[in-house]
Amino acid sequence: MAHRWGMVVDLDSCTGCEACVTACHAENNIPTVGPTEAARGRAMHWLRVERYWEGDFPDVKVKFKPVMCQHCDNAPCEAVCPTYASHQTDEGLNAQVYNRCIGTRYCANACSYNVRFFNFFNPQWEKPLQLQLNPDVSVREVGVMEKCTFCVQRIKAGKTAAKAEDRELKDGDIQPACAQSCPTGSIIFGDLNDHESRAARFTHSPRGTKLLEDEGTAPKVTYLQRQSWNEPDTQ
Amino acid sequence: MNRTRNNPLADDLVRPLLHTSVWFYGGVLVLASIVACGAAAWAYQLWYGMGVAGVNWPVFWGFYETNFVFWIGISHAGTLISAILRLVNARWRRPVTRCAEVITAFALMIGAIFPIVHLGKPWLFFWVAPYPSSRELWPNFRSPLVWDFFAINTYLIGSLLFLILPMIPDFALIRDRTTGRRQRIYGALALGWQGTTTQWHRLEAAMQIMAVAIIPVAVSVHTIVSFDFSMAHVPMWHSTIFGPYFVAGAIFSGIAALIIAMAALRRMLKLHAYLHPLHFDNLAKLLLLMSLLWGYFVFSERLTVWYGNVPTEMAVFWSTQRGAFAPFYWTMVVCNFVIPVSILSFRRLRTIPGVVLVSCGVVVGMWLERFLIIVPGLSTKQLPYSWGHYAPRPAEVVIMVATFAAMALLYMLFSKFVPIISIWEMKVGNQPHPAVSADEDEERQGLWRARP
Amino acid sequence: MTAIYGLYDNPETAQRAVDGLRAAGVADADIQVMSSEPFEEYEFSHKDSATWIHWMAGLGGVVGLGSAYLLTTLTQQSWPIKTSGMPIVAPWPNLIVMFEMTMLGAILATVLTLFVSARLPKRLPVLYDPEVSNGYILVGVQGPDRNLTAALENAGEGRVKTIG
Amino acid sequence: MTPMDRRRFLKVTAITGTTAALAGCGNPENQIVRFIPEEELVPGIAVWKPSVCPLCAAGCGVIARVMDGEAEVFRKGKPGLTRMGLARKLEGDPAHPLSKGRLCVRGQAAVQVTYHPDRLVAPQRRSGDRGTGQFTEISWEEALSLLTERLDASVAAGPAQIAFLSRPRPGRRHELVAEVLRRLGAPAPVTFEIFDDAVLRRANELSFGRHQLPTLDLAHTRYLVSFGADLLGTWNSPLAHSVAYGAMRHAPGGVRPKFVQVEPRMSQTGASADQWLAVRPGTEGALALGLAHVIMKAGLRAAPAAGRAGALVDGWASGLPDFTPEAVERETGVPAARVDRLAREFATYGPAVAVIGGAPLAHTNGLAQALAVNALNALVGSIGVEGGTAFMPQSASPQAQARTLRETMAAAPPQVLLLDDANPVFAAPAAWKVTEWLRQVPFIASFGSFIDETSAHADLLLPDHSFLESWVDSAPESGATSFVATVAPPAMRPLYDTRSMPDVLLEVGRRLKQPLTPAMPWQTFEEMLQTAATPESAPTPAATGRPAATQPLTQPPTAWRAPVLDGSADEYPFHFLPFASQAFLDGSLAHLPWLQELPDPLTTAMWSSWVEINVRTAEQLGVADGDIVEVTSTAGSLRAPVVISPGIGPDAVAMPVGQGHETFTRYASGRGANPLAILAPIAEPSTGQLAWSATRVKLAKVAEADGSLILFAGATRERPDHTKGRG
Repeated sequence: MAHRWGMVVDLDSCTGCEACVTACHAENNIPTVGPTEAARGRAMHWLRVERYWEGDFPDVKVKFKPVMCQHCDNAPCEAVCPTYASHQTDEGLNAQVYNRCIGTRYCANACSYNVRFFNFFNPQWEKPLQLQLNPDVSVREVGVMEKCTFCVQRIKAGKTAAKAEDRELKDGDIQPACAQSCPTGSIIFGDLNDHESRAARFTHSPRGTKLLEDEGTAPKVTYLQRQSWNEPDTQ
Repeated sequence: MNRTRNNPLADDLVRPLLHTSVWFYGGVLVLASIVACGAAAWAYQLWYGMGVAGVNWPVFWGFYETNFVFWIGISHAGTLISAILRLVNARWRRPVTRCAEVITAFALMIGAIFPIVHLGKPWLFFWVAPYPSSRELWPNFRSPLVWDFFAINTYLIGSLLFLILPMIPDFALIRDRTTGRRQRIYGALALGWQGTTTQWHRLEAAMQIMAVAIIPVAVSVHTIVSFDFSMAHVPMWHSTIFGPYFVAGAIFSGIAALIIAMAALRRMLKLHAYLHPLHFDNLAKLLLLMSLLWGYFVFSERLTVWYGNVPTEMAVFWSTQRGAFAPFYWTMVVCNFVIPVSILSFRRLRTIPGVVLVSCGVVVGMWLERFLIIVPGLSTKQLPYSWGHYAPRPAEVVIMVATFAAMALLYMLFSKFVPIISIWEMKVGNQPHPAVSADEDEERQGLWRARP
Repeated sequence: MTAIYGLYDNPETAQRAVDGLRAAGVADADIQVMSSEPFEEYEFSHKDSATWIHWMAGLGGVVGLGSAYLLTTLTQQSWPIKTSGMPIVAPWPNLIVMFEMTMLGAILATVLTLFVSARLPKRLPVLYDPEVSNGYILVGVQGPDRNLTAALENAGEGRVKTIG
Repeated sequence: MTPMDRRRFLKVTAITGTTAALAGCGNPENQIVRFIPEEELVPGIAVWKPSVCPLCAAGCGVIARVMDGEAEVFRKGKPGLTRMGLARKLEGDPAHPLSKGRLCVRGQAAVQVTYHPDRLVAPQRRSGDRGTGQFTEISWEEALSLLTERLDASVAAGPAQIAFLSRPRPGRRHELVAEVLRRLGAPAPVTFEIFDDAVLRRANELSFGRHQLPTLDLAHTRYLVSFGADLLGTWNSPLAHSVAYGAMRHAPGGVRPKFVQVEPRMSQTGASADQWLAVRPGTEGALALGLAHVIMKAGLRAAPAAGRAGALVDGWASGLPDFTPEAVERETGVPAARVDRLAREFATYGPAVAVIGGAPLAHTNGLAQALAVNALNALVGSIGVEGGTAFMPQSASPQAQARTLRETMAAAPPQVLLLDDANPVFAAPAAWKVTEWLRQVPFIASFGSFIDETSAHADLLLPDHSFLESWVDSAPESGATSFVATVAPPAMRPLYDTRSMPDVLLEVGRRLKQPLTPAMPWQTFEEMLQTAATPESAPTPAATGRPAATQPLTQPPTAWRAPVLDGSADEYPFHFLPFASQAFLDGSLAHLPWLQELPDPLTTAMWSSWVEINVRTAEQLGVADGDIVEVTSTAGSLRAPVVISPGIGPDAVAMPVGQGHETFTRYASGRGANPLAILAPIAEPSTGQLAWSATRVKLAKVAEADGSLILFAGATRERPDHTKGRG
């Protein structure tokens, strides 16, 4: 059966440390735009940890929510693209074909999650920072959209490795950069069609919710809601 | 009676083509240089990238899309109005139709530039056109942008033909009344028109069909432009009312633009004898109607959102109603509704200066409306964390100003080479007579009212 | 003599001239009337008014519709790409393209028919007089087999000219 | 991703050895030297090489993804091109007991240290005035002879004249430095780190006989109370804590552990807590004692259970009568009912553990605070047990053989100062007058890879390799319950004309007129590590995690007192709380662009510094987000934009440490303001550590928002008020 990649984010253990954010930058050659552009709202974070305050001092809480491309089954960004640059692959990835993108930015508007980012200028790496670039990931040029790919390059590599060793892909063989670095193991990636995979099992957890579920986008990222501590009966 | 007395008419309308004032050259020079600045600004953007514009995350669309919708809206003045008037055979339409249709043609051309200007990779704009790429991939017909491509091109072709066909007899007329190079040029343009009964019949028949065909096309164009927004899950974009709402707004702004253009022509080309207060009065009544219609649409849109009280939509609602966008919003309401209704409802105030004033307000108001539809929705989308702001940057402003200049320039040049009022249509049927002669001064002219 | 014609500045006179020519036994098809405006109120302007331009417009519309249908469905099937969970051949969006191309077809067909049936463009024929642009109505016959001067002059005030 | 076992370690050593020999010999082709490429790599195939993250004291093991690439290098004084193995990305080492295959946000960015555009590529000597940062390139030969000559001179003048200043980084590298100094007859190396928890080490020494930071067994804890320790963000061993915290949250079945954070300003760690308790700054200890009071009063535990740790607390035996919940409420601001409830839960749902760190210790009463928490832990018996707190076995305790910067500055200025990455000019309060002190030092040499505020005063720059280019080791002080010593060979060849600091020291030692006696046992740092990485190098004392509470009680019982703050409450109404920023820690990482553009977890600020103030404070001052305020203490003032936050009380203002560098590469220089600069020079008496949390300030609005505050997020609430209703 074809793979269907999905992700689970456990908000109960996420500490908002943002290791995933930097890991994503490092893995995917995401440009650093610098203070001036960042001030204009052009900072690129394929993966961001949303922070929401609840209540007021002193009874205040903070919610962290890592938000990346939700790889929706019914991704609003896809149909609106005139050139098919944004489309759904057979493995359920919401793909962005950089060299087919003409930069209408329509997909970014249609996306309810605002997880698509635009190259307003050609990305710059002041020498020799370009040496840190990941050769497995193409560097995007000015005028194209980019976004979280579930580290498709790692998925490819994982499948190739499995084939080379002539074995089935195991759950956990493939890990996006964010999931790999997450110190608390709050990001779980896997094949939703493999019902034994951790991702698939957590997807059906009673704590599982989807982001903006009623938008009808059918995301492939599941969020496990934060729990609260209740005094256990000591009997 | 002796029809050849109509020659003065022909003389008046052909004169602008033959004699050029120094003002004309001055105007062209000024406007052309502004347009050049716009071109420079675009070149600058092409060189450095879309980043020189103010768009950002999450407000990915800004001035360019606003101007796109605005100009396409303006284009609904001409063809649509003249087609309707042609079908209902309103006699007073005759001096108005051509200068209206010209607006359509040029506004469409200008509007169609913006989707290209706003692209991240403008040099690849033709990828939207229906042709197979090197890998046999065709454009995505599910994308409203591709719909735009079809709608705008159909409308452009249609209204260009609608404009050009009735010009042939006038070219013939100029051909016969000029000599030398002019004669040769207009002779070529006249396509050998003789004015045989057959030709007249075919022309009339064709114009009838065109009129019937162009109306639904015009409606579809702005409906589809509205789909660019209502197809996306953006709060207060995703609305079923957008189609008619946009079309109404388009006609509204179109009429305003037409009135302004007519007033300018009347003054510069001394066409007082042909563009009478009556025409302004009638158009003003239409404008009033559209203003009321617009108000109705805005009210029903706002009411449903307010009553529905969906948080994501309320965020946009309040940001326009009393938030950061409130100043623009209320300016829009005043320009598009308060002023038009309070001035145009009264005969005494429906003077040419009055009507022109209102029209200018409406143009401003309608531009703001486009802006307020596009930007606030984007800046407050579903996830509050990703909320943002938008402020235009120089490149956008310069290009926008340049398009206004381009409109004026094209209009000037057109009226320089083509009779801006269809001569043969003027001959057909008697137009209402001016109560006062053309050489009487402007404000008396303005106060003058048409016979009922 | 290649052509003879009269210039009248009054439609009634022109009408009489036409009738005169008819009386002189000139076939309707050979009588040519030219004016700088259509005179719908006068009989002479109604000769040769039968036209199939409306049918052509309709036909053009049908052609546009058909080609739009093929364009959309065939291209979508030729390389099926999933977007937004829509069917590969997405009927609703395709309808929009079909509508636009229908109208385009109709418009183009109309204009085409106009040019063909009105025989435009062409070089200015022998039988013409710039005076037409000054409001005169030209009633004439090309290559008449006999002298029709009388028929044209009896119509009333006007100038009768001959070419060649 | 192969773990770092000894066999592999030796294999890798061999390889690096041979390639090192091949390095350098090149042939010129049109002005660019093309060096011989590294032969071991297959183009496009990644090799994973072990290393150790140097960015904080935690010493986590990492693996570097090395792939070949074309690099512009600078070797033997000339620029050139070569294909070589380049570390592309860092991941946590799955085999390492601290990182367990995970890596923190800063570790992820560490790779940029190697590829930083402003990294020093060769030795330089000062050409301009001190502090101006004007240097000219010189050869290593010249540099080494210069240093040797200086050292010879000062050795002759009197060995006490040499000082080596670095950041506390337990491990072999530090030991080597100490050895060299010892042989020079110079005093022990000086370490300086503003957020160093010397107070806690001291307290642990007193309570448990271990001069060391504790290790928390979060994975098995069922009830965690943290007194101001940002343990998931920046404190002690954040990565190890986070990994364990993940295990705690994913604890299979059973009851859900509870995590209570006690602090005056919501930290990133506080955000993850089940219960967040706001306390007045510096009163955390009182709360701890309040808990102990309730526990003992309710008879849930008996006073003696706390043993020696309890005995150290004044009034413990009598059940801490002064710390009734009501008294604690007056002191701390925490409602008495909550104190009572918390105490009962803490004593009931074990294994429970309390931890204190960071700001609560940076007070005049720091030691008392730490002792209070130690006693509380001892009371509920969470010392050295599963799910409690333990002490990681150590081979040696380097902190013992190190001097503090204050001691050194108090003494006569040294003749020669060797700087290794420490940046006191930035990280110490202006009132310490570090710059003036540096001016009195005749000769300063810096081994750092960058010119920062301190090395700008150096006369000689001897740039070290980056950690990826050199032999690295770490001997973590805490983070695991077993002994951990990590050693790793270079992950890639050096890009530039740099040299490993330990090797330079050894080399200079050999060149000295009066050679080191006894001669150093190793010729290179690599040799030292090879000998170190034998199983015989067993930790001493042979340590179970259990405390060695055998030493006699030397210290009289300590009474907890309210902290003494600098500045009068009426003139300086706000308590000033500097905190280590998630991205930059103490500011030593402000030069990494990835971290500059990282949105702060709580404010989402990028590329900026800010002052966190309460909503009410904002109303009083009439300021909105981004408006500029002036923060004034008795020691100085600074200007920064405000961020209005619900996570801080109206009586305090907080500010992240890290920005406000004058000279620290293109990315950090001239950006934001440095809160450390305006701290009052108050010390914690028992250790002399700076009480960096004991300053009061006043605020005044000075300007409207000027765009210097760059926030990534638009809104702070999930449902902003105006989306809520129709009204």
